[in-house]
Amino acid sequence: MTRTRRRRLLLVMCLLVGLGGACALILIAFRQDMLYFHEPSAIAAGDVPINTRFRVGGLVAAGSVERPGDGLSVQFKISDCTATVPVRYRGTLPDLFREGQGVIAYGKLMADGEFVADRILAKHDSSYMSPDTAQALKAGTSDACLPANRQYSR
Amino acid sequence: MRRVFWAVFRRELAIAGRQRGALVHQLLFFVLIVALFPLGTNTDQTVLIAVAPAVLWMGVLLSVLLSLNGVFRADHEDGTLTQYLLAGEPLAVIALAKMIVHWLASAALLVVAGPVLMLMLGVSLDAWPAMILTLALGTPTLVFVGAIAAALTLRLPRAGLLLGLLVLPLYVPVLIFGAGVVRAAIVGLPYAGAVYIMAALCVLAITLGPWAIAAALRIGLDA
Amino acid sequence: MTHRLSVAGLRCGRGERALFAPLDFVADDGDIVRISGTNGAGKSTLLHTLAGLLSPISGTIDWCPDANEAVPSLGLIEHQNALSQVLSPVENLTLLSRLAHPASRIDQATIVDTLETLGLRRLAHQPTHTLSAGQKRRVTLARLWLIAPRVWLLDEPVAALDSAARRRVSQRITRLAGGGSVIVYTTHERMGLGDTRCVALD
Amino acid sequence: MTSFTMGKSLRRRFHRLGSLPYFYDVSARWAIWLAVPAVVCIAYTVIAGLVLVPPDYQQGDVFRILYIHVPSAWLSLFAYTTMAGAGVVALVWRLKLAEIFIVAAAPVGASFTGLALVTGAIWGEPTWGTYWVWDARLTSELILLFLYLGVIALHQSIASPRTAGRACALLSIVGVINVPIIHYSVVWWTTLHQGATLSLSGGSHMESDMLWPLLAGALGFSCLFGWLTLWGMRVQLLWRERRSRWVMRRIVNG
Repeated sequence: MTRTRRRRLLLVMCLLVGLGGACALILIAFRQDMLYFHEPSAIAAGDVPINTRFRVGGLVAAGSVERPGDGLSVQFKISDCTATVPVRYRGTLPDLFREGQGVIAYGKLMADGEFVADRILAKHDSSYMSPDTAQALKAGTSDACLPANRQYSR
Repeated sequence: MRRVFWAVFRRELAIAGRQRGALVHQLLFFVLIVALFPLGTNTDQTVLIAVAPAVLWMGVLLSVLLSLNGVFRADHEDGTLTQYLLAGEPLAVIALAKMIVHWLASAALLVVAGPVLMLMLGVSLDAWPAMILTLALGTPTLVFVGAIAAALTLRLPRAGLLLGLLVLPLYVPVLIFGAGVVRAAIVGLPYAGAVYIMAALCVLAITLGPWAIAAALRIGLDA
Repeated sequence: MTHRLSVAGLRCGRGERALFAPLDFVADDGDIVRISGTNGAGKSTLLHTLAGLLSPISGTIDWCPDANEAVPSLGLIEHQNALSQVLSPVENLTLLSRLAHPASRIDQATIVDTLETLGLRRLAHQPTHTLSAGQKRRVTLARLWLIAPRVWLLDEPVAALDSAARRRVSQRITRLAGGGSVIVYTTHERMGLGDTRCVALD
Repeated sequence: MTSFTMGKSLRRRFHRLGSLPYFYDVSARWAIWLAVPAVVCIAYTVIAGLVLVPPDYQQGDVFRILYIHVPSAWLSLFAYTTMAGAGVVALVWRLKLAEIFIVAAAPVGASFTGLALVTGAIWGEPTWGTYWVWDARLTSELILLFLYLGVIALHQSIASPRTAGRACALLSIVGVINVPIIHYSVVWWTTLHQGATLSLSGGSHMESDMLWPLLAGALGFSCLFGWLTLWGMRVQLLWRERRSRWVMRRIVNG
């Protein structure tokens, strides 16, 4: 009986150690940087390699959108709270693309600090309201600078 | 419990040692999948580097899947599995021994071969540690999780196809994190977080896997 | 009086279809129970169900355990020999005896001796796939000498054996029953065992 | 010892023969209590979503598809989680009804997952500019669909219903590891897919006029899931027990 009980204890201990270890590893993982993704501030700080493809996400800075030349090319700035990155793109833009809107750009960072995008996706936020409410809100507060992570998950 | 574990471990090791040809076949299969891939593209170096992590990991997934198809078959056909079920010791302990040897005999080679093939695809040496690390952490997860489904489908006709259908969705987390880490390593981004998650999955698979395999064997043999 | 094995209203089969009419019988220590029935009558299924590998469709199986063991230690010899083709008889039997008695040390010499009584000394270290069907059967029956469960379930133990080996196995089974083991077996051959009970499946 | 086994076998017999006919009879009544709220809530959601609710300030009328998309996405995860829970019950307590639940819930859950994927694609085209991206949330939802299909395929390939039920139970438990990954995928990888519309901690980012139909939709879809699954269970139950006397009696009596 004691043998059976000792064996069962051993097995339960192994299970607990395994589960505990897995939990600890997951907790450590959450402390790490889990985003395969860069923000303008990281690019401004020079943490991002040049000439490799990655994604950059942020809000289209107000008043930055220009369409020089034939109208198919567009230049704008993506910004988060602290920094902005100039972006160049040639192609059609999604309907939701507009100033102040969250976007994700796929492309490469050039040596001169300009981001050349080959794909732009508009990210719609998860707040929904009627146009009237939106109007009222806009009148009240300007689009305040939120912490970077809140901007996308809002 | 320990004695039975080692008895099964030694037996499986002896069998694997006498069937070295199977190991080579599996390695060749893996090499072929990866080597055939560039032939289907225009061998543009930037394209190859971009898809290298995915190709390597898919090769690993398929090789492991293929090897799992027969992991319990011989034991089932010759009746050894019945003797395992009747042993007074927990079946999970036997499953653990069996799966460790299976990993050593099949997947461990992939851990070595993966980085070499990665070099052949033109990926720089900087990504080596990430590749080896993720393969070492990912392949045990693949083996233990896949064995659950292999045990469930043991007695079914045309089990091979069904096995793929059941197992590949379960392999998605390993694929996402494994290939993601290698991709991040190639462009020089930090990847520690995903490695920790892979380690957590690996620990979970090794601790809970044997119990699930044991349960699956009992269910699968009742069919 | 409590019996070691009592079976009441037992119906078994794979899936939902029962293979034979409800079965009732008991067996005590030292009993030799012969299960008879035509091909497909469910003899092997019954042995598997008795071993707890299949769940019965209905009815009960009660093993009266000893005071110090939770489950009766149980040996099963199936149609399949439970031998890996690439391993030698000695390697195979080492594992099988270790599974049955984890604590005991059945060493290689004991196994080789047992194989010798069955006329297999020369083949003890050959890969099993080089043996003939009868020789393989003899290797797996060497377990009757090596391990000592309280209950033996034997499915066609002497299939493919020559008459000398058959006689030796029969003697061994009789000796085991004399020592207090319960033997439940099926056979189509004449084995000359002093059956104490006979169960017919229909 | 004999009395102990007798008690056990009696109890087992009670479970097998007693509870299944009882469930079959009682579930017909439960089905009505699920069907009525399902129809009412979904009708309200559809009408409110199409007509009553104002268009979104950014997306205009396109966003109305949310009233189908979000509840079905919720249900796709919820259904799988309940299947895994039932899997534990089926394997630990050997409860037949739990096995039957898994088998019956899998096709319903798969349908909700398919609906979430299709409506998501329809919604994605005008808003993101693409029907499909290999985004973490979308991909993992697709994988969830394959998990459901795996359970269904496994059930179909095992002949013995008892074994099939237990095998599906185990598979659902193993697959549940994907559910948190799907749920957190939007947080872990900052991707195209927006965050949760409602969250327990952060409150809602939705106007209440828009919110109520969504909540009604979620309730309606949940009831619909329960209703469909219950009927699936009744069908499974009849098929499994087709040889037993109680099924005969009910069929003869109508």
